[in-house]
Amino acid sequence: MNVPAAWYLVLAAILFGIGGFGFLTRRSALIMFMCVELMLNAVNLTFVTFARTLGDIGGQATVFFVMVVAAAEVTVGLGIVVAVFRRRTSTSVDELSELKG
Amino acid sequence: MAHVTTLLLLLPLLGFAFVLLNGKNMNESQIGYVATGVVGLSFVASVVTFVLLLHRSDRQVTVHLFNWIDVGTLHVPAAMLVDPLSITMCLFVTGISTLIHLYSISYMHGEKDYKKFFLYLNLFVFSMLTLVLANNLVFTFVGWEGVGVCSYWLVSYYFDRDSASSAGKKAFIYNRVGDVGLLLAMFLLFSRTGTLNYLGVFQKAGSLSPTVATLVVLALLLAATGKSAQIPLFNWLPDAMEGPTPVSALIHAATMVTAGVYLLVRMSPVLALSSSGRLTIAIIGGVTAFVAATIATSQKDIKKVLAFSTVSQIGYMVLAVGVGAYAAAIFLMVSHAFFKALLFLGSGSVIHSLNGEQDLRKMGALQRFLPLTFPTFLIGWLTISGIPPFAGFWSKGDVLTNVFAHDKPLWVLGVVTAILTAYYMSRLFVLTFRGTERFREVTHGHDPHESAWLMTLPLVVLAVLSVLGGVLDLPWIHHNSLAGFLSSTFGYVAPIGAQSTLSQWGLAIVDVAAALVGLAAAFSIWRSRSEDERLTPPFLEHVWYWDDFYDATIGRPLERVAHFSDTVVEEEVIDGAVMGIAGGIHRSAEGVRKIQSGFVRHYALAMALGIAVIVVYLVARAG
Amino acid sequence: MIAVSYAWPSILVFAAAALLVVVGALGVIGYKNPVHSALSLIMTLFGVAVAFVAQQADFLAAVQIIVYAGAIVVLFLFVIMFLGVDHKQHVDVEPLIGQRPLAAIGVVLTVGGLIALMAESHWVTGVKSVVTSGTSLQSGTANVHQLGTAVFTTYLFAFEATAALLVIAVVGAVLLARRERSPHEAAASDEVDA
Amino acid sequence: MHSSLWLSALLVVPLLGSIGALLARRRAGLSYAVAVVSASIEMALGVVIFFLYNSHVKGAQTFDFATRHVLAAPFGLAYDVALDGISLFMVELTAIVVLLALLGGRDKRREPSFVAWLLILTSLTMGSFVAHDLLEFFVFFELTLVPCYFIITGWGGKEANKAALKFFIYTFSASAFLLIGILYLGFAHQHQTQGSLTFAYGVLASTAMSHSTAIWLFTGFAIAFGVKAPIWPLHTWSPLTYAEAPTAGSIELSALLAKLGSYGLLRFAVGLFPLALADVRPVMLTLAVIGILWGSILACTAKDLKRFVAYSSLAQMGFITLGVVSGSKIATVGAVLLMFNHGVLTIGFFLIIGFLERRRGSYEIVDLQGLQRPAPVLAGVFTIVMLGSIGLPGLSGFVSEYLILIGTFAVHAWWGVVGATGVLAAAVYLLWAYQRVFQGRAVGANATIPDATAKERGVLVPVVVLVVALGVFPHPVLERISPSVQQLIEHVAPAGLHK
Repeated sequence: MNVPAAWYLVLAAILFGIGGFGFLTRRSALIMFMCVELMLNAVNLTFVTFARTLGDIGGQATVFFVMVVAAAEVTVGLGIVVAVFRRRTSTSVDELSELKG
Repeated sequence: MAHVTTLLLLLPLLGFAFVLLNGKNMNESQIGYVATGVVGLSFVASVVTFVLLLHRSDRQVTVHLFNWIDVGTLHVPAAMLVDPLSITMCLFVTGISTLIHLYSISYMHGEKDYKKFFLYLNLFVFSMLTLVLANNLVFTFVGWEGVGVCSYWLVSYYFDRDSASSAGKKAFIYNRVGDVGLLLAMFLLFSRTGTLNYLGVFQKAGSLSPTVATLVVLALLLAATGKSAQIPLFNWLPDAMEGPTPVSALIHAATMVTAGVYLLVRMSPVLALSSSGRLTIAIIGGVTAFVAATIATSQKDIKKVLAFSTVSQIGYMVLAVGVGAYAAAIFLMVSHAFFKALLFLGSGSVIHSLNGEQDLRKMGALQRFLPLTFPTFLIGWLTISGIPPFAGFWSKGDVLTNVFAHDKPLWVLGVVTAILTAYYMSRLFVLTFRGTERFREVTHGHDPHESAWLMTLPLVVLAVLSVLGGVLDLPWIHHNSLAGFLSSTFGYVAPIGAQSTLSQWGLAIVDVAAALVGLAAAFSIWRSRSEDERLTPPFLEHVWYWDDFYDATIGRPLERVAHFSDTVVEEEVIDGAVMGIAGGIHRSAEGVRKIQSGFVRHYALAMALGIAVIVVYLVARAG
Repeated sequence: MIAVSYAWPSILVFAAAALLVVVGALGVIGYKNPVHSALSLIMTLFGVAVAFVAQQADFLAAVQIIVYAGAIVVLFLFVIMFLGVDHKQHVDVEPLIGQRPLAAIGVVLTVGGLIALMAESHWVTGVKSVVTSGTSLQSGTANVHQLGTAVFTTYLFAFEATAALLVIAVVGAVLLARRERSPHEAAASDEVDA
Repeated sequence: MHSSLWLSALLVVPLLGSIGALLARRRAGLSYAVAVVSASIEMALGVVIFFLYNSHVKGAQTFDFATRHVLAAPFGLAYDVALDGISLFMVELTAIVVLLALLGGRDKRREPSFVAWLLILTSLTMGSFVAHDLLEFFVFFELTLVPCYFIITGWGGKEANKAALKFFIYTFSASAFLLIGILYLGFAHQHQTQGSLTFAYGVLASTAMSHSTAIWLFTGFAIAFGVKAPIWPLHTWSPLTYAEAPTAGSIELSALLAKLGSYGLLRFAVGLFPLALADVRPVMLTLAVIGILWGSILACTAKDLKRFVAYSSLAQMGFITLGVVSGSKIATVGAVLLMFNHGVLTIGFFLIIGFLERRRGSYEIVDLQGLQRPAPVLAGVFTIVMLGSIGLPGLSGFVSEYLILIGTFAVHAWWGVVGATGVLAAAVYLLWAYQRVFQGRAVGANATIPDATAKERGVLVPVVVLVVALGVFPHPVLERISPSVQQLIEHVAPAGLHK
């Protein structure tokens, strides 16, 4: 018998929290991206866990799509980081405040 | 009969339309004769109508033209009521209009807007006839306003003169104040009786409560004070003398200004219901007669004297209406039309001969230069002063006798006014025709010359009428005269039989004595001088400072209100409120803007905290 | 509750996965050097892959290693090196006042709340979670077969959409990262071409 | 019942005209010709409809030319047109306004788009007046703002952008109340009948609602229409906008679009919420008489002729509002008549102001003096229009104002009394303006201005004819308006107020 689903869910929650905290506190756009990846992984983990407990392959299929989207997101995101860096020679998001009201 | 009456009404309008559409191809005299001709024909039609009416036993014919306004319970036809009152008015209106049109052909010769003058004049006659012939108040109002607007045009005829355009405006606006009164009277009558037809209103007048009747009478009085230049709205009339003299004679002496009196007389069955209303009318009339007479003693402009004299004489008419002597009022109205038109036209002749000079101080000794104007003016002067046997003696005597029977204090006021009347008219006469020559400066040394026959002919005709006008209503033939003819029109006639022949003789002697006192005083004072500060005090010369009073109490405060409304209320308060709302949104947006710090992580934090709040809410709900 | 005995191996597997995941995640946010963070990320991703395997998601575990660890993290490292930001960053100073405490509060509340909800078995909606009795998922190639069937039948439309998304992302990335040539340079290169 | 195609033609002809004008933009003057032709066709249609209109279609129902096509049932969207005696004269006014605005307010700058916007505006206004469905009405009503905005900004004066923005935001935000009210009514009706969503006018009139709800809805409608009309104190956009708009724009705004407000007030606010009106009537009547006096006072302080007409319009709209909310049949008929008459009079005013502006390059009152001598025809027409506005019997304004006042007096005497003083005030400000502009001695540039050209006279003739004809013989108009007002009023005041 496998460990209860709740354990994995708690683990996913903690992972999500760490990722979120990192996203809020780190200034480097690169690190923030990594934190987003952490959060995505946390969500993926819950999907897989629910797929197991509910016996539904749909959860896993969703994870599959999340991964594709994450890959696309990183590709574009890093492209943006590179483009911004060219102009600013910095990856700190705090310096990007053109949209200040 | 219907056709003749329709013709009587429409002829002046046809003349107006003809000259308006065809005027380009007509020369001056053609225009003048066409305009005069249609009015003359209208007079003929009036005479025919009059004769036809005499042969009818009911003495009352309604001629329906077309349905004008027809909504719900409000039916206002364009229809005429031919009865003794309206046909009397028609006769003297068209008659005098014809004479004055004739006079104008020569008087207005060479004016820039010659055509326009006759257009307005024809339109005026049409409006005046509408006023007197209408069978309901609304159609009367058409004429009432029509004469007002024609008066406006004709007073501001010399519109490039500021004084003329202002006078025209003043005349119209003062009239308009009165019009509000007429409107309110109509509204009240319609809401209480459901009709505005004269005969319908008279039928249902009995159902009016005394309060409503008094309100209606007061509203009608307001209308009359506006149109007939009575206190408190009398001071437009002297300014209206800015118009050409024939206009002053026709509109501002003989016809239009008596419309208020006509209206009151026409509504006599309603007047009968309110004794307090009638008393107010009598007091207004008496006081106006007196006040205007005092002012007339101190005017320096020949036309202004005549203008105030007109106000004063109409005051007599209103006084007569107030005491219920409607026939006397109409009698005075008709005879006044004769002699006042005569005086105005005569003064026009004088002014014409002096190259437009109107100042009494620059006249004098014109007697021998104006061989026709002088005798006719002399007749006019004696008539208005109340010397027997001229028409003025009989008509004014009729009024005063009636007043004596009802109200002694007002009678005293009337007699004092009669003295003043004789005084100021004699002053005018002396300063113009007697005394020393003071006009040489104006005529550049030339002798003044008499006017053309077109101008003197009307003078002669009017002089004859002034002499003979008294026969219309001599005291001892009341039944077969004007009063008898009119009696079927009035719902209420004041009992006059109380006067014995003896007291009538007594009153007549008092009248003559009053006239002679005024005459003698004027001759002794003014024979030897042309001006005297003590006798023409500024208070009287400036019309009791009446205009200044209105200016200070109404004009300037309103101006300030308008200015305040514009700059403060409109711009600051109302628009300020609207713009304030817009500004408030703008400012709060400025505040909200600060939240947009530009730091991505702030936005992320906001999101995170939002999520936390949602989760905590869910926990709380689940727990 | 542990009285219901779970298989020790599965507990061990979970413990290992959890350790990898948490330590790796802490590393990602803790290291000052982005390169170290990226390497820590790989550790977390491995941990998640382990958790996948333990829950009958064999195919996803493989993809996790290949795509995430193999491609994405490499991309990260590539960018770090390319931009030359592989030096230590200041993490001890926080210019935005109150950002860290507030972030901590928000995160703790969220995570705590989620766990509390789960403990009550009132998952996200606050309503007791529904337990369906679906067929249990298989491991190994059977799992790949199941997933493949789902993706190419039930989720075909989504699959096609992600394909389009990937193409767009690639084009977008190329466009973004391309260095804008100045007209001057463009003229020069045209000459060379000629 | 006549075919609804007549009404559809009214909507389509100007649209085709505007397309044609845009297609013909390359040949100078051609697009103008196209526009004039389509406006003339529109006018001809209007005349035909005037004579076709039958006020006794079936029973007491006075709507003719009716048809209803549901376009999108789930949203309650429908094409539903009908014409009664009230909207008939709004339609006539629209046709007259566009033709005279085109002829008298020609603006040769970027002419194709100018005439295209004018024609589009005409089509939308026609749509608003013949719409027999609230949602449809709202769509047309709101869309009129777009051409107005572009006409003002594109061809207006120095501060045109500011004016257009103020006008747009003012009216647009007020319309939000209207939309909410309409949606509420529609959904409430659907809820009550458990039927499909509909906004048909006749159907929604039977929606049951609580008294307070009715008052809220009435207030919302009144605000939306009150801005457009404008009713005091929602008028402050109008002086600026009228002054800055081009001649044709001022004519459209004051002669036509203002009537959308008063027409909406009568048809929708009064027609749908009669019980609410009974409660708020004192407030509405008071606002109306304040508007009359306020407009009159401010007209005296106006420094240019366009602002002057704006304020005098405020006073006239006060009269209209007075009649519309009075609940008296006579006054309401008068109000509908005044909507038409005021439209015609305002065309006259703005045409002459436009002509003067063309000659003197200014419409400031201080720049103009003594024009009666050099330009007697312009002065004469101005006089007629002015006297019509003052309410001189025999000219059109009198009949309508008189009906309004006498009707109002019969049911609400004191407001009638105050309203009557407005008649006096009109004389004060109009004569004052006339004196300053046309009387006195003309010097300098004023002394040599040319009088109206033959073409300008041609444009002014219809105005004069209408002003005189409707004053002397208003019967054909009154007999068409009366039954429809009767119909509306019976619904409003079953308690026997229709005096």
